[in-house]
Order: sequence, then C-alpha cells, then structure tokens
Amino acid sequence: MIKMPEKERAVGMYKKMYQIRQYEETIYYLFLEGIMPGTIHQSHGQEACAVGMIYDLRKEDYILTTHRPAGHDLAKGVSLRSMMCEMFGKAEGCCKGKGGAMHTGDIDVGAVTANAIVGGNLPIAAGVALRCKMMKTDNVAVCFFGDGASNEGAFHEALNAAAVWKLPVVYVCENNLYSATTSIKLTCNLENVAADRGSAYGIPSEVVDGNDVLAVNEAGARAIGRARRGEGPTILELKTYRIGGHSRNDACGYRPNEEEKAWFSKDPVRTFRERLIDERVITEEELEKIEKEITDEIDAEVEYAKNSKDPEPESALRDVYWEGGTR
Amino acid sequence: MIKMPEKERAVGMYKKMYQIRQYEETIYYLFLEGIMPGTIHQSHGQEACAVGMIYDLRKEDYILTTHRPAGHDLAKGVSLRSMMCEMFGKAEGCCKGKGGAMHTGDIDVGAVTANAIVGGNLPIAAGVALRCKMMKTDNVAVCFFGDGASNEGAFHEALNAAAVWKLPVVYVCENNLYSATTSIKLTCNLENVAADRGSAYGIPSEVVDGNDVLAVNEAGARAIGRARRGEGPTILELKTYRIGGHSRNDACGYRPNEEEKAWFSKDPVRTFRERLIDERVITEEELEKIEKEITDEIDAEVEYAKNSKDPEPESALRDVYWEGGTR
Amino acid sequence: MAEMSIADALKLALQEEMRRDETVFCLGEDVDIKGGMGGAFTVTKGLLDEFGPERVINTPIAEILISGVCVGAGMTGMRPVADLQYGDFLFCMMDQLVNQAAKMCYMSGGKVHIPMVMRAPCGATNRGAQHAQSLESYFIHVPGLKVICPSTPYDAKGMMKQAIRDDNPVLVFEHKLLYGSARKEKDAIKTSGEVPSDDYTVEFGKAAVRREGKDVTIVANLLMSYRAQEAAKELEEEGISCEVIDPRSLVPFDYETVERSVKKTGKLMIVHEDTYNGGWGAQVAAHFAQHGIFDLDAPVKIVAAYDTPIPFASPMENFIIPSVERIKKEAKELAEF
Amino acid sequence: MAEMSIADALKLALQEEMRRDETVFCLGEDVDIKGGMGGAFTVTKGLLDEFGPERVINTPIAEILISGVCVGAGMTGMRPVADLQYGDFLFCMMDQLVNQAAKMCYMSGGKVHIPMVMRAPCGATNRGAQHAQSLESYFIHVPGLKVICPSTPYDAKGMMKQAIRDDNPVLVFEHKLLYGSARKEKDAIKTSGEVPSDDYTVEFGKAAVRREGKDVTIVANLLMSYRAQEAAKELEEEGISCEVIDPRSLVPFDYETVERSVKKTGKLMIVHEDTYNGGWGAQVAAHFAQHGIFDLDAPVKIVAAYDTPIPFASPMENFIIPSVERIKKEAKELAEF
Ligand SMILES: Cc1ncc(C[n+]2csc(CCOP(=O)(O)OP(=O)(O)O)c2C)c(N)n1
Ligand SMILES: Cc1ncc(C[n+]2csc(CCOP(=O)(O)OP(=O)(O)O)c2C)c(N)n1
Ligand SMILES: [Mg+2]
Ligand SMILES: [Mg+2]
Repeated sequence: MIKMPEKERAVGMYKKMYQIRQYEETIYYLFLEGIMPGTIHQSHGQEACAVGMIYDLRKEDYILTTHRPAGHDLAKGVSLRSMMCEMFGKAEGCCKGKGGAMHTGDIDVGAVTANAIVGGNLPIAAGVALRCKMMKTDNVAVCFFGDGASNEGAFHEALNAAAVWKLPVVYVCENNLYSATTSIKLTCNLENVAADRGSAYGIPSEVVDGNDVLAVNEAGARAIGRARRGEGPTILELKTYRIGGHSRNDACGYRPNEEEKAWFSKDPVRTFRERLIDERVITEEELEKIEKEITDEIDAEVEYAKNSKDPEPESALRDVYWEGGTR
Repeated sequence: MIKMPEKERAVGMYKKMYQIRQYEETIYYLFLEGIMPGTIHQSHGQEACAVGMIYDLRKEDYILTTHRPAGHDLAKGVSLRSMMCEMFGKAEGCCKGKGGAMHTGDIDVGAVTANAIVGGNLPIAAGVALRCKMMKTDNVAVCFFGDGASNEGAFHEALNAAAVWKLPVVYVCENNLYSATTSIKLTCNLENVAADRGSAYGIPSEVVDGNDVLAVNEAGARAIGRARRGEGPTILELKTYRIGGHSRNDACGYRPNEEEKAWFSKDPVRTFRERLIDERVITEEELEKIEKEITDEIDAEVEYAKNSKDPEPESALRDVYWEGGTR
Repeated sequence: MAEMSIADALKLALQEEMRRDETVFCLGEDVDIKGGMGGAFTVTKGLLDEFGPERVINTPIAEILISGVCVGAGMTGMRPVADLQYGDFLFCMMDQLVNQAAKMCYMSGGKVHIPMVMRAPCGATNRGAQHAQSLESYFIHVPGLKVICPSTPYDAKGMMKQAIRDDNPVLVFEHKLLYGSARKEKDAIKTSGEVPSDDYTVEFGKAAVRREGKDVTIVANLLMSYRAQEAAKELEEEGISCEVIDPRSLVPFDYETVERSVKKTGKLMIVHEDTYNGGWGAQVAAHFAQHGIFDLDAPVKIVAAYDTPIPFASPMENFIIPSVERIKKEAKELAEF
Repeated sequence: MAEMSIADALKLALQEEMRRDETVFCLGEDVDIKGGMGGAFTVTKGLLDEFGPERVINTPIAEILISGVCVGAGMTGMRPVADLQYGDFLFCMMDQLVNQAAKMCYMSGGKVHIPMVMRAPCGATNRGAQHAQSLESYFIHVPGLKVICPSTPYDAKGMMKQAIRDDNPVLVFEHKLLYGSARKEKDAIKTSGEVPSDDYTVEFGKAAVRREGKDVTIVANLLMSYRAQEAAKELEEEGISCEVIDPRSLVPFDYETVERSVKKTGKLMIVHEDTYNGGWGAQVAAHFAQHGIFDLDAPVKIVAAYDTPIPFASPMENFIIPSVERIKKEAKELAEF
C-alpha cells in the first residue's frame, strides 16, 4: 500500500474524485429525469484513474480523452460550469453547445477536445507530444483510452511512432473489462490488453490498480517523469471498473453479478475516503463538510446551466472554419 | 542446415525459384527497354520466401500478396502466360489488363488478386481464413507482407482477430530491411518487426533465414500444419533482401554497399543451386538444361504477350460490378 | 403479414437469409452479446441464440478488420453482413471499402467478386458531430459499390434480403430515427408497418412514389422522405400539390421515375439530411441540368443540411437539418415560381 | 524569377515557409531519405539537408499516424505538411481527416483549430486502380476542409504557401503528370514556367481564366485544364471559341468567375478526371441548375472519367479519362447546340 501523502495533497485528490463522482451521479439523474439531451458515457468508478494521473500535471501539459471524458476534463481543470452547460447544450458550454457530452474539453487548460472515435485520440496524442518535443518544452501529453481501443489500428500506429520518436507521452489504458457490452476476453487473448503489448513497440509498461488513486499517481509520476526527461513513452494499464452502464439505457445485463459485487467493494472514492479517516488524515465531519460544498456547487451549476441561454440556431453556421479567437 | 529433400522435390523447388528469378530479370530489362508500361515492384532476391512457403500448399489453399506479387503468384500456379500478358496490359492478362503489375493473381488457383495498399491484405486474409474455418475445410490462407507493412494499423487489427478466432492463417513477413527507401530501423524499435510482435496477440512466431528455401519450407510446414489442425495463426518473419530497387528508377542509393554485398553473397537461387550440385542432387549440366527450358519458356511468353491483343477500350466499362463467370 | 418496426424488419430479413443460406453470417462490435443491445439499435439482438457464435460474431473494435473480413470472406464465397453501430465509423474502414471491396472485381478482370453488406446507422440524434452524419453521398462516388437507404419496414426487409443476395458490396444506410427500435430516440418517427412473412425482395434502382402530386416533385430519402410527406400534406391544404419520391437506392438510381414526375410538374426539389456541397442532391440536379433541363419550369432546389459538422444542441441541430417548415417554405417558393 | 517545374515550385514554397516559420515541418513516408526520391515525386527531396531530421520526418507506413500527428501538432500550434505519396492512401486516414481534422474546430466551439496541409498526388498514370485516383470530390463534401488543386508552377508555389499559412486543414491535390519532376512519367505534360522568387501567395477561391472565349465555358482542373486548353486551341481553328477556367481551389469555389463567363457564353461544360457520379462537376452543375439556369442556352455537360475503377492498360485508361478529342467533341456539340 502506498504511503498517504500530506493532508492538503491527500484531501485535494479526494476532493477531485468526489467532485467527479458527484458530477456523474448528478448527470445520471438528470438523464433519468429526461431533462438532459443526448447520450452519456460516464466515468464514475474510474475516478482514481483520472485524478491519480492528472493531479500533478501542469496546465501546459495536455490530456487527450475519449467518449468518457468528464473525469479527465474535470481533473485537468475544465470549468465545472462550462462542462455542465455543455451537457445541457447551452451557449456557455465549453464547446458553445456544439460538442456535447462526448466532446468536452478546453485547450486553454490543456484538455484537448474529447474524441468519440475509439482510438482516434491516440495518434493525435503523438502529434501533441511531438509538438512538445519539437518546441523544446518539457511538457507532456497524457492520453487516456479504453481496453477496447487497444484493438484499434490507431493504437498500433500511434504507439509504434511514439516509441521510435521517443515522444513525451503517457498512454493510459483504463481497462474496465468491457468495450461497450463486450468482455475484453472475447476480443483479446492477453491478460493485460495494453501493457502486454508494450514489448511490441519497445515501450515500458506497468499494470496498476486503477481504483487506488495513490498507486495510479505514483506510477503516473514515474511515467510522466520519463516523458519529461525525454526518455520516451510509457504504457500504463489501470485496472478499473465502470459503476454505470456503457451509455444511457444500459443495465449491464452482460456483467456477472459477482464480478460487479467484487469490484464495487473496491470503489475508488469510498475506499480512499475510508483510508483518509482510518489514517486520521481528516475527520469524517470535515469530509462531510467538503463533500457538501462540492455537492452544492454542482447543484448550483445545474441550476445555472438549466437557466442559461440556448445557443442561437444560426450560430450553428459558425466555427466550421477558424474565426480567430482565444489562440 | 536443413537436410536436402529427394531429388524431384529439391529440383522442383529450384525450378520455381529459377523461374521467378528469370521472370523478374526479364521484366526488368523489358522496363529498361521502355516497352513495358506502368511501374514494377520486383521480387528477385526473395524467391526462397515465395517458393518455400507455397511449394506444399494445396490448390484450395489461398495466398494473399502485395505490390510485389510475382514470386508468390508464380509459385501458387498463376499461369506464366497470363502474368506476362497482364504485365503488358493485354486482354489475355490474368486480370484482362485491368489490374496490372500490382494486382496479378488468379482466384481459381487460390492466388487472391494482389493488393497494392500496404497492409491492406492482412485483414482480408483473416476473412479468407474465416471462410476456410466456417465452411469446415482444413484449407489455410498464407498472407505475405513486408517489414514496412507491420507498422500499419491493419496489421494490428488483423493479427489480433486471427489470434482470438484461432484462424487458419499464416502471416509471413518478408523482412527485406526496407520499406521503399526507408530502413526499417528508422521506423521500428524491434529487431524482428513482425515476429517480436507475436506476443502482443498471443501468436507464436519464428524468425527464419528467408534466403534458404528449405528453412522457409520447414518453418512453413510447421505453421501451415498448425493452421490446418485448427491451432490458429503463426507469424513467420523471413529475413531477406531485394536484389533490385523498390520500384522502377530506384538505384538503391540508400542501401550501404557492404550491406548489399553481404546479402548478395547469400543469393537464394545461387546458393541453393550450389548446394544441389555440391550435394550431387543433380549435375550442373542437367541444371543448365532445365534453366534453359525455363528461360526459353519465358522468352516465348514475352513474345506471345507482346503480340497478343490489346483490350478493347470499351471493355474498360465492364466488370465494375460482377457479371457472373468463372465462379 | 405482421406489423413491425424497421429494426425488426431488418432482423427478419437477416434471419430468413441466414436460414436459407449457410454462407450468410453477421459480424460487428457488440453485434449480439447476451444482456447487450444487439448492435447499437437492436437489429441483431437475438440472432446469437438461433445461429450461434460461429455465425454471429462479436468483433474487436477494429473497423479495418471488420471490413477486411467482409472482403476476404465475401471473395471466397461467403455473404457477410456487418453492423457498424454508427455510420460515422465508415471512415475508419474507408480503404477497405473504396480501395478493396469496390475495386477487387474490376482489378481481377471480373474473376473475383465480393458479396458483402455493410450496415450503417445514420442521421443526427443529439449525439454530436462524430455520431450523426449522413454519409450516402461519399459512397455514390465509388464505382463498384451499391448504396441503398430503405425507409419503410416493407423496404427494409425486402431490400436487406436483396442486398444479402447481391453479388457486389452493398452499403445500407439505416436512419436512427426511423428504426422504431426498443432503444427510444428523441424525435423518433413511428414507422412501423405491415411486412409480409413471405420471401420477397425489393429490387434496387426502383424509386417509390410516396405521394402523388402535380405541382412540385420532391425527391427525399430516409428521414427526409417523411418530412417531405408531412410538408406535402400541409401544403395540400394550401392548394399546393407535391409528388414525393423516395429513391430508396442511390446506386443504382432510378432517374426514370423522377424524370416522369418532373415532366409532369416542371419543378424539382431534392431534400437530404446529408450536407449540401457535393451531396447526392447535386448529382440529381446535375442529371437534370444535363438531360432534363427543358423539362424544368423553374430552377432546381436542393434542400440539405447546411455545410457544417452536426452540432450537438437541439436548437442548432434542428436548424441545420431540413425541417418540415423549411421544406414547406422551399416547396412553396418553387410551386409559386 | 526562375523557370521551374511544379515539383520544384512546391519545394520552394516548403523551403520558404520552413525558413520563415519554425512551426512548419514536413512528414511522410520516404519524405526525404538520403539516396531516396523525396516522396514519390521528388517534391521534398533535399529538405532534410537544410532542415534536419527534426523538421523533415520520415514516418513509418502508418497513415492514421501521419494524419493524427498533423491533427495533434496542428491543434497545438504547429503547421505540419504531410506527403502521402499517392492520394489513394487518403482512404487509410479518412477518419482523421473527416472526423477529426475537419470537425475539431467546430466541436470545440471554435477554440481549437488545426492548420495542416495534406499533399496528395493524384491522377491516372498506368499504375492500376489503387495508385490512380482523382479524389477531390470526396473532400468537397467535408465541411471544415479546404481543397485546392494547383496546376501551374506559379500557383503551386503561391497556393502551397497559402495552404501552409491557412489556419484550417487544407488538402492539396497535385497531379502526377504535371509535376515535371525528375521521375519521368509517360504522357507527362511539360508545365514548367516562371516562378517569382518573392514571397507571394495565391488566394483560395479565385479561379483563373486560362483562355478567354465566347462560345462555351469550360471549367477544368489539373490535367484536364491542359487538355481543355488544347481542345480549345484546336476548336479555335474550327471557329469555336472556348473560355477555359481553372478553378484552382474547389473549396472555397469561385462561382462568380464561372457565372460571369456563362452569362457571356450561355454554355457550361465541366471537365474532370475524377469519376462522374457524385463528382465535383455535379456540384458545379447543380449550382447552375439552382442559381443560373436562365443563363444557360443549352444543357450543361459534365465530361468526367467514366464510372469505373481506373484500369491499368493504356487503351482502357485512355478511354476512361477525358481525352482532348472527347473534350473537343463534347464542346463542339455544346457550341452547336
Ligand atoms: C471507431 C469507433 N468504433 C466504435 C465506436 C462505438 N463505441 C463507442 S464506445 C465503445 C466501447 C469502447 O470501449 P473501451 O475502449 O474499452 O472504452 P470504455 O467505453 O470502456 O471506456 C464503442 C465500441 C466508436 N465510438 N468509435
Ligand atoms: C497504405 C499504403 N501506404 C503507402 C504505400 C506506398 N508504398 C508502396 S510499397 C511501400 C513500401 C512497403 O514496404 P514493405 O512493407 O517493407 O514491403 P516491400 O516493398 O519491402 O516488399 C510503400 C510505402 C502504399 N502502397 N500503401
Ligand atoms: Mg472498456
Ligand atoms: Mg520491406
């Protein structure tokens, strides 16, 4: 078990995880109520992956995420308001309502527009990392993807080039055992779908308990350090589990009950909370207060978003080509 | 060193290799003379790969080849006349003049139309093998590709599925050290670009001297046997070397002289010829007679092809959709 | 004869063809996992139980592979039917479709041929730009492919069966809002209708006149064929009579039926959800600019999605995609020209 | 000012832009290996010596990667210029081009933008169906992309520079028979011409009138612009006067210049090497069917490659692709309508 960091840091991580959890659960209920448009792919259950990996990144570092972006985006610092507004398709959304749930992000804080083409972000991450290297920065790119994505051709092409060019990128597979409804065992012969492929590129890899934020953070630090020092890419495979379905209307009928039970007993937010209290980093009362603040803020942003302005229909015609602006 | 087989078999292999060599050299001069249209990617230097792998295949087995198809096609039994006519773009060509040098083949002898998209034939081979399996035959597919192709996404997707579905396919990488003008060292960190990736799919692999027809044949037999018995795919990486340029007008300025010299000293046709004589399988005189027959036949087919009919211009409008026919 | 949704009609076609021909098989991501959805829109749900995992293959997420398998299996005597979840992923398999499937018959001099069906759900449904496209127009430009877009349960069954029996690669565009599948879609249209239980097929290259009229000819496919009919119904009350033609297949395309109609109306409008520039409507308009210009009493109109990626938020999505109102307005303008 | 080939003019543009802007870099398969060719057609040969391996990157054979790198580097401030060897391989990177590069600016609400240039050699040159296509028409249908097709050394330099400076993804179609590169192509056309040594750019969306005339307007790009000019020259002798317009960029497209010409001639013909059905000619024809029908004194003509994959043998290849004779015959028919 990894040593608990000092209080501010430990609680900081918990806060982010709790925010993601609360955000996703709130969104879930908004969908159930039928007042949120579109579809969702939620990240609760996988909070430790996002927070552990991203907690120590610089603003100038980049993350690249997927159809399941909320945890990563919140951890990287995309504003809660702009995320919630985007979920509601509002003009103040981080994509002005043009992106939607699968495309959140904010390049100004290093969160590249999320990508809903499975595997699509992996070669893009290579390009982002190439830029970091060419411009002689020591910034890095952290690219998240799922177990299913590792079977895509894009994975192969991206990882090979990242290795050959020694790019400052960390490829992070969140292996939650399923791609949509399909068990990864049906589509890959390997125990570790990403990590066991490192040798095919000459990339070092690690398998990590993806529900332990400190374990993720520590492995992340090693990988990010290598990247910053110009030692090239790393593959991290984080073992984790979705709490919810793949997308809306998915009751997870394809997941065995015992499997769910076993994984839910390792809930990353709850177990870290228990440790914080057990190891007397913080009291339960303090935590409850923090949690309430987070919940209140999310609720407030829901209200804000609901009441904020819809985009003008005609604004759909803009931004097809770049019109100048923040960058 | 692998034991020499009995005479008929040994000489049979030599004949095929010699035919391919003679065919490619003839084509080369026809291009130099400027009387052959299009471009070429020639297989001389790699004859042992083609003949070793294909010699024992059944007619009902399939091969899938690349932009460098002549050796494979001739070895699988595509008629010399139809190949030569295709090179000249004649109506009697194996593709009626529609395919050209990069698309020769004849499905009736199990030689799938060659594919000039690097990596494009690998997933197709999986489909062909799937068919062999679904129809409960014990036929197999043998898929050839280059070192460069192993960096394509198609490689990854195909090999992973072949492994998971235990398909009767042999993936044969002819590693000739270069993809076009680029040394494979520049684009891949591995010593064995295909074989070292077998572990990424759970596919057994072997590295073989691709200039030794008997070594290739033996490794091929193992791999083909596995496929026939339903034990799944194998990767074979055959180390070999082009004699000519990548395509026409390529003087190979990117290949070090010493490297060329070292490889040319291992010429697969000449070394096997020497062994045949050294081990007294056949006399030089007998061989010369055989060689002359082969050369004469090729020359005759060149003459035939030159004088055979051009396709009607309007025939270009046919065969866009299937019009029925041989199958 | 039974009333059913398009999703179920497609499934029925698959079942019937798989029963009658052992070379037909299905494949795709999540195509039929127990406890899963049966593709993204329930069409293939339940096939696994009847046909087993050898003929209902849940693939890795690997579109090059899926399409390549179709090409390879198809050229050696099988009849693969692949499900793509979302048509947008066609771009991930574009090489296999355009450079391989479409050209192999030709390149082989007509020796090889590739029966294969690629099923591509299409249409904008509040999912954002990468899960929303109408992509027919890219594929009408590929010699060697056939492109169909059934919009009724009857056509869905008959054309799917025809597609499976076709000896060439066929792309089937199925609209998410027309499926009527158990998976509810906001703004979905109820399309269920009578589907014969016998073994019929619907020929490609025959348009369906969905509504007769004499003032304006409207050619519209998939969701737009419904919106055009709705617009026509409303315009009828204003005394404007529109003929609505659903081409049903884009390659081959039934110009004759459209020509016959335009000879009568003198006015041609094409409506599609695919974007405007270089869309299939341009091809139809170009056909008339070349071969029917003197039948036209007014400029042609193309009413299409505006040239943007599909936006997420409803106000913008609804603005981009031709609405009943927009179709009405344009048709009226044309009628009154 | 110096006379040079298109290949060299493109190289000069690359050199100048790489010198003035350190964010510009080149990548591609065999893009510049010592002893190699410099791409497939010599355009990038020699850049390695001047700019080094960090800015002239020889990639693996991995088109998804190449295009993805452009997207990623482009969105973070670089200006990548990729070489594709043969445009046919665009299909191997179609997802990155259509779903990523073209949509990212939009999906991000205009925050992200992607300057990148994808150079795609095109045209039929006796290499067979997978190394021969003209592919412009697929890409005019992708909102978010720009599509250009320079056909003279002057334009090649000026438009390439403009493409590199553009803040959006630009596809550049370069014709193999027009390069005039050291790598000799059968039937290549000598296109070398004067290229200023100063820092000029050629704006997109401005067509070039290559030849003035009053009887027929011919819109033709790349190789076809030369064949159209040749046809026009020969027709002149028969007393038929053709105006030949080279659009140079297809997105944006300069309808104005064509409209002005059609107002004068009343006759419109579009010629392209890309196949007919759903080709960009259909879009131009559709534009006139909608917005210029009363300027037309005759049906529009589209003269395009017939709808087949490109055959290998010359007699068939020459038959498929519009020849000077075919253009002449069609233009004459139109003039005499
Ligand atoms: C190229 C592509 N193919 C298929 C899909 C449909 N799809 C969306 S998510 C998903 C499963 C992804 O699985 P995984 O990579 O494990 O990520 P997870 O959803 O588990 O986070 C699929 C098949 C897609 N979006 N893109
Ligand atoms: C998808 C694709 N990308 C690029 C090319 C251009 N090209 C043709 S052959 C070749 C090199 C192939 O190298 P390798 O796989 O090692 O085969 P070899 O030529 O050595 O036999 C390249 C880059 C192509 N034909 N297809
Ligand atoms: Mg997963
Ligand atoms: Mg090679």
